[in-house]
Amino acid sequence: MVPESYYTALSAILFTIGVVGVLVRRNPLVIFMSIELMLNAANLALVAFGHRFGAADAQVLAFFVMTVAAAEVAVGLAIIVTIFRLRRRLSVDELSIMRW
Amino acid sequence: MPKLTIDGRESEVPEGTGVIEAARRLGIEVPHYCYHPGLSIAGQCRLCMVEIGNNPRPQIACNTQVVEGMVVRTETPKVLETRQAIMEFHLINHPLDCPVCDQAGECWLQIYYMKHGLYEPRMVDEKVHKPKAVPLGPHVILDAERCILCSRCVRFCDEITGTGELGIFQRGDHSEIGLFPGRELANPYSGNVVDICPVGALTDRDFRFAVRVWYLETAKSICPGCSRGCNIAVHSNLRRPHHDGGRRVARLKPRYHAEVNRWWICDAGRYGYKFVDDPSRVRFPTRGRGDAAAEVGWDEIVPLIAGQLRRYQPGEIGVLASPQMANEDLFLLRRLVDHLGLAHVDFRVPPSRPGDEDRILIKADKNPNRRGAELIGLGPRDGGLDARGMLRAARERRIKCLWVFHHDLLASAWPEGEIREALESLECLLFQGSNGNGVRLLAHYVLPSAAWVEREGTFTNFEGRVQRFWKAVEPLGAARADWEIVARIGEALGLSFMPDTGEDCFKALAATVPAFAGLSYRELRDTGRLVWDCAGRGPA
Amino acid sequence: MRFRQRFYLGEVLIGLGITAAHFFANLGRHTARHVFRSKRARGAVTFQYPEERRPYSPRLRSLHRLVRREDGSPRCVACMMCETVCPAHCIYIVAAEHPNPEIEKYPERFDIDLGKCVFCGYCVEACPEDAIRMDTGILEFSSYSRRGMIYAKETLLALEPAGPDGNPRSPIPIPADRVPSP
Amino acid sequence: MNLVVFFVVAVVAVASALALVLRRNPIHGALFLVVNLGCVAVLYLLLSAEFLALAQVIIYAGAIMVLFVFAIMVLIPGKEETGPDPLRPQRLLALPLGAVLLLEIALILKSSVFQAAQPVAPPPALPAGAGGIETVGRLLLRDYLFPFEVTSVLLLAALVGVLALAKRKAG
Amino acid sequence: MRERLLTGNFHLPQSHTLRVYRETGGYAGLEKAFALPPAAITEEVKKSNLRGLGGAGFPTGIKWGFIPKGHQGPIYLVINADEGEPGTFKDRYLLEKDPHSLIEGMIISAYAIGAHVAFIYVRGEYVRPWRILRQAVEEAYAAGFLGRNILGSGFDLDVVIHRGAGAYICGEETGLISSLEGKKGWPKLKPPFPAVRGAFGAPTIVNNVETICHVPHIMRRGAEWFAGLGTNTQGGTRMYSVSGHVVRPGVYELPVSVTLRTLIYEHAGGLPNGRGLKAVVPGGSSAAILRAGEIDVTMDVDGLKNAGTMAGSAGVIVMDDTVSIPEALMVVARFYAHESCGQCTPCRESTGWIFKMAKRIVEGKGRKEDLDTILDVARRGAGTTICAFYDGAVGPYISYIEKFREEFEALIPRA
Amino acid sequence: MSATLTDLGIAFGRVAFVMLFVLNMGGLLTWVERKQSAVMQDRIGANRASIFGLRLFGLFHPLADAIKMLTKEDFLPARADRSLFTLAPLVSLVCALVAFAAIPFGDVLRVGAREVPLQAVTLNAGILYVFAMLSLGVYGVMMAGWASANNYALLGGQRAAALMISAEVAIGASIMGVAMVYGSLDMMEIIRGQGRPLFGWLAWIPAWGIVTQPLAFILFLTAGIAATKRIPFDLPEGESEIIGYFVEYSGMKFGMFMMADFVETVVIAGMTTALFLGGWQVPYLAADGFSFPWGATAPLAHLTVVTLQVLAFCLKVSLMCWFLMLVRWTLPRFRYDQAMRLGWLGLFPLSILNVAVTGLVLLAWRAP
Repeated sequence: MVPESYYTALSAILFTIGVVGVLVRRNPLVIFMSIELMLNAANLALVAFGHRFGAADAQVLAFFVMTVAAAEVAVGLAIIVTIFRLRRRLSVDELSIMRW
Repeated sequence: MPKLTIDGRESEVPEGTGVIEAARRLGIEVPHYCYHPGLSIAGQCRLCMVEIGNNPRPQIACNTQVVEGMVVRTETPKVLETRQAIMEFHLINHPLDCPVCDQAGECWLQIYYMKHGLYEPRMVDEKVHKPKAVPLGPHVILDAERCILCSRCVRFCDEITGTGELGIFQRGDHSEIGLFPGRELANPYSGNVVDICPVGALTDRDFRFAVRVWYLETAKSICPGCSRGCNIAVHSNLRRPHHDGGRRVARLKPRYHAEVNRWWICDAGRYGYKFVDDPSRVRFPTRGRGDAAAEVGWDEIVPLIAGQLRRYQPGEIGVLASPQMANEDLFLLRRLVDHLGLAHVDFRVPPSRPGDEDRILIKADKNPNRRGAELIGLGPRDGGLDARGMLRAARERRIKCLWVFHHDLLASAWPEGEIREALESLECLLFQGSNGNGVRLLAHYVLPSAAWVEREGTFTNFEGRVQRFWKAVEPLGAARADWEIVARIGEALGLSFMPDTGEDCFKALAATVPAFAGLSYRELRDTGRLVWDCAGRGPA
Repeated sequence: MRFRQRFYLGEVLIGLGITAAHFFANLGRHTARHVFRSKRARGAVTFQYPEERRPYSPRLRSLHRLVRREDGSPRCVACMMCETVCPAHCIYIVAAEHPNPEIEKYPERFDIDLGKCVFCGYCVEACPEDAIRMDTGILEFSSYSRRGMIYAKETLLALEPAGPDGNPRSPIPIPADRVPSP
Repeated sequence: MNLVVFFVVAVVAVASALALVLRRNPIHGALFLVVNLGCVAVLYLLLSAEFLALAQVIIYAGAIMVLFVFAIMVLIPGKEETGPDPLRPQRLLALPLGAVLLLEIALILKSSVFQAAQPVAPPPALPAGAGGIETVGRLLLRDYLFPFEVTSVLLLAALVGVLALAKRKAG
Repeated sequence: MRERLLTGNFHLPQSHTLRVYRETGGYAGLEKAFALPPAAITEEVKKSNLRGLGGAGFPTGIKWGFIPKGHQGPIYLVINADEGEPGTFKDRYLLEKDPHSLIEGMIISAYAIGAHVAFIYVRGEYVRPWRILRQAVEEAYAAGFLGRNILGSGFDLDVVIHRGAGAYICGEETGLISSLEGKKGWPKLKPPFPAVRGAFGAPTIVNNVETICHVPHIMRRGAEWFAGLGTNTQGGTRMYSVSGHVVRPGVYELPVSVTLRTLIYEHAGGLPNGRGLKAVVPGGSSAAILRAGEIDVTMDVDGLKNAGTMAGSAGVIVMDDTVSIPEALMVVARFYAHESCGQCTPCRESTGWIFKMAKRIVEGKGRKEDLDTILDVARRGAGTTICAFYDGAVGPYISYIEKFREEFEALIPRA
Repeated sequence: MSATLTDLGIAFGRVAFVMLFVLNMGGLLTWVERKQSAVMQDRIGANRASIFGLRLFGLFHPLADAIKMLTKEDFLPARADRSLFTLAPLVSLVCALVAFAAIPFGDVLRVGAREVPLQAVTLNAGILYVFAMLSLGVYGVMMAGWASANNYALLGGQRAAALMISAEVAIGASIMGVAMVYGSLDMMEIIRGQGRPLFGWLAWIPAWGIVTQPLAFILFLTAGIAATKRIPFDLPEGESEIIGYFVEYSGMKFGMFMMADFVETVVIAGMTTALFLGGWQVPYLAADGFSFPWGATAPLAHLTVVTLQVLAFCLKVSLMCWFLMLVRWTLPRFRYDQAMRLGWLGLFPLSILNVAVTGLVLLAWRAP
């Protein structure tokens, strides 16, 4: 058996990498993917805790997270593509266009 | 100045003008074979028939002089029918060998046949056979079967050169062009009979079978063979490089200039282009003398030469320009010479044998641009040495670096041994030229110049006429126009003036040298401009 | 489109039915032919190419040949009509003076780069001397190199026209780079 | 056995996550993220959450990331990160920040999970097939029915939003 | 008694000598002429309706009038004795039998136009006439009729006899001039006409031997008398050379108003052996042929012109019914093909071509389109050349075929 | 210890059978593709490759192809992404191969005391597994499209992504109906469920998926063909227009893409068989032998029954393959927009409708 703490540790590492990715990168697509990575890490921790306490609810929660992620990605990508169409460039700095 | 109407268009021409010439001035082409504006009127081909006034029969336009109020019609049904009939007669005994005929493609028989022919040949009988492939002289071959007996060649030899080698022999349909017994078509203008022959009867032995004419490209140019500066067209073969043994320039043809050469060119000039594709061409810059010579790139040799020119005192450097160079080259060279403060500059080197000269075109001075060199001022500066003096000084090792353009000094009028000694004594001998010669073999650095057909530029002929020549082919190897080479070296030596094109050079020349003032390539057009009045010895 | 056809499925099924019917019918014919040795059943219209040949049209344009004079020299007069008309620029002729002034010139070199040739037949049409023909019936020529696809005058002169059955009478010329090394 | 699998998978997961952040090429990043997601799916399997593992693959890898890759292919971003970066100092600040964050989490975990968790007796293992679809399904459609339906509304909203964004250009 | 101006002395022995000529009144016209100013002589000749008898039939006086008035420098008179037209041999008789009448005519003519040098261009084949003429000229020089100050009139005239080399085209006036100048006998472009710029660049009058021989008679007996001998448009008599299938071929001097039928049946004695007449060529080979039924025409320039042919050199060639017209055409075509000078393209090329076609037809290898081709070629070429040679050739080409087409067609094998 | 070894051996055997079956079918399909199309089109088809003069109706052509592909130049475009370029065909092929693992090819085989399910991997969400693996295959295609540095390839990759998403939605939704009817996501269970007879007077008909879920069958088959990227859904290739994602591939790398196509065909055929055609079921064959609806029985040994079942499965898969091939060589291709419209406006709503109707029917069925 693998101790659940290992999973939480791994989750922490992945989450941190995700955070750094969001901060460091300029490409909105990559930033987006880093966010996915963070969500994923959170899911992992969730499932690990669920396993630890023998509750399947965690999985349901994780499933909801996935669903939300899917919705978020769809909208996010649509925005990025739209901005790219407008600006012909791809950088988070361009996102300032979204201010009104 | 009689007024006349041709095809409904009014025109006024000088007294004594033929109808055919009057029509030509209006841009109306009356088909003809025997008529040539430079020759007397023969009226033999009978093709130039036009309707004149109320005359019931068409008249030949070449022999009819215009009179006041004349009404000429060149395209009436009657005229067209007559032309068609005459074309049929012309072709009755003309062999159907256009495919093997060198004239095909520039043959007036073909052209007019396509315009005015009957297209339904009715002649089924054996044609008259006459001699074929008869050499008339060193440059011309006759195919009597193809001859339409327009007699232009006969008249040319009678009237232009006055040599009268050719005649028409036999009678009726057995008539043929031929040499008078014991004669040979070897006058210095014999090639012109090929040009004026409207069909393939007279062909050029030099050009025969080399390239089909429809593969040729044409560029306007000036003959570099002597100081007459005959206007020519350079015909180059770029599309079928496997033809003509890889020669790019296929032939030269004269180009009409009313005041310089009219329709003609001498044989020396006509066949004088061979050096362009000659194995002796300098293709790449080299450094090192004799066996040590090694090819190098321009980027490598230019700083080396600049270094050499910097190394010596101005008094130790001599420059020997060439009247073979274009005005642009000479001007840029003068700029560089002035920039470096050199005094020993000259361009005059006497040839070993004086050139021949006649009253028609040929001039004794075999350089195309001596007048240009004089006007631009490439003679010795104050206290500077002339060419001979430079070589003497070289022998005495007072001049250590000599830059020779084109000249083959060893083949000049001066004693060869003395010159060789002088050249061998130099510490640095630069040779710049299109073809190798004795000087090249002794040179420490060799710079390949583009031949005149490989670049554009201007020459100033003996009477002071500046005439433009255009580029016909790409330079061979790494060769560049002389001015370009001088410009690159000048750039390395800090010369500020940097032209991009020959036209830039000429602009600067026009702005600097008074004789050329106000000139530009646009201004020169095809016919050039007189800048020096020879009689008055001053600007025209 | 009719209403029924808008439901693609029905049409699809009909189509599948047709092809399936073909499949089974042909399968039966093949079986009859191969298993029951029936001569008549033929499940395919295929010609088994190298063994079976479709007869060539008499107008077939095949490998070029140069027609010879009686003395064996080329009939070609090096007029360059074919070289000029060739849309693929695959003919290379160099002319030279013929000793007989009636003939004027002959091809010192006459190469056809079959790697470029498009077999349009314009050269044959253009030839005023009927000196080039595309009637050898040879179609299967090949080479391992581009150079090998250039057929020289001598090779082209040696070729014979196809026989009355349309089959080549000359062996297929083997380019130099395909000659087996000894 | 499972431990070995865990470590191998964990290392791959961390490596691919790092690669995602460090690789310039977004396509590579996306593919590494797919690898990472696959690893996490394997970890779910180890945690006997079979349904979630498959859902992870189907939804994340099969749909979301395909969408990502598709978007990248459409946009073909190439040089956007090679030019001068006006915010470079700020971005470099992320590294120490990340380190601090990692440290913080590590400390928290150390204090809470590792300390407290250790003595806790192993919980009653999930009933057989707990990670299975039945369990999850029952939870989803009974206990969490409302959130489940809300999710579908959320998805619908996202769908409409995306269509609105995409459609505008066509007009 | 019919007037025989030119041939009147032919029957006298030694008629070619100065002695006989003077005895019959020769050189009398000359004295009369010298008494008149030159312009008056030209007027007289104009009034006489004398027309050129070499072939073209151009009024002689008018031709003389073309000499530019007040011209400085030499003017030449050239006598065309290059009698090459097939079927014509009248000048030969004149040269052989009465050369002095030519010389007298020349002196008067030269005086009239102001020429001091006159050339006689004698056909190369005429060796005997040439000898006799030379002798006559020497006699005239000796008698002071030629040379300096003729008969004390102060008029100088030198005569040069030039022998041709046997080219038919040198009978054409400009061709003759070219030949005289030492060049190839090629006709020259007109304009300028010889009367303005002729031999050696000088104004030149070229006249036929017979024409010039008439001049002394006009001088002697007056223009009115001379004009009265002929028709309204042509004065005097004419020498008709009759050859072919007649009983008495020869030269007959008759008024131009004589009809062809009279000439053949009365003077020449009709056809021998009772054969039927098939065709007549009335004016040398260049004239269009006439069928047997067309011979009731007067033999003057205009009469024959109206009959669709021409008086030409008045050489009448009679053909009986044994003659094959296609063969005759072939022979004529060969003559023209052989004699074409080769200068103008239509003539040079088509005479040879037409001969080849005619020959093929005669050999039975004709094609049915050949006849129309010949007609078309002849018509298209007519009038496009420098000289009248081709127009002369076109006459027989067209008339032979048009008038005897069925004979030609009979020779052409049916396809 | 020995038990573990035996287990391992059995597991290996299961996997090996599946691998051999799939790979051989895939290889054979290259031959079938040529021959079947030829027979359909009145041709002969490939028949030249021979061994010692033996031609066997061109059966050696797949072998010859393999040799050819292995010996051909392995070309790498100058600006290609080297690693992705190499990885892409592998991903494609492996995903396709692995997908088959969850498809059972027979019932439980009893060897001594052991019960061996005839299935490479036993998963209680087997359908989802196959589904997941199929969807991963598209990465290979997209990677290839991207890595080739070729616009046509990129276009092919993009089309593949779009097509895959639209196809997968339909596949997933149509499977749901089946899962609802048989109440499981486990393939084995679903197949067993199909062994039961229908109700009432229709009891002589086995309750195969094609009977209970006819609409789902059509939808699944259509979407499945789309998932194989073959005609009529060959937009990623579009050999008449863009050549597609593998335009830059040569040699065995190209061969792997081709193989992946055929393996996917086998997988779809296997899934169709398992979900709609009763899997390994033989009508009226129970675990102990045949028992016909009219009462007759023919008891059979366990091994015979299992063998019959496996053979039945193989036969059904082969027939499906034949059918898919028939479709591929009959129908014209869809244009990109047509395929998208079909997927999103045709298949997807219909499958949702199918789920709804199935649910209602099931509710109505079970309510009383």
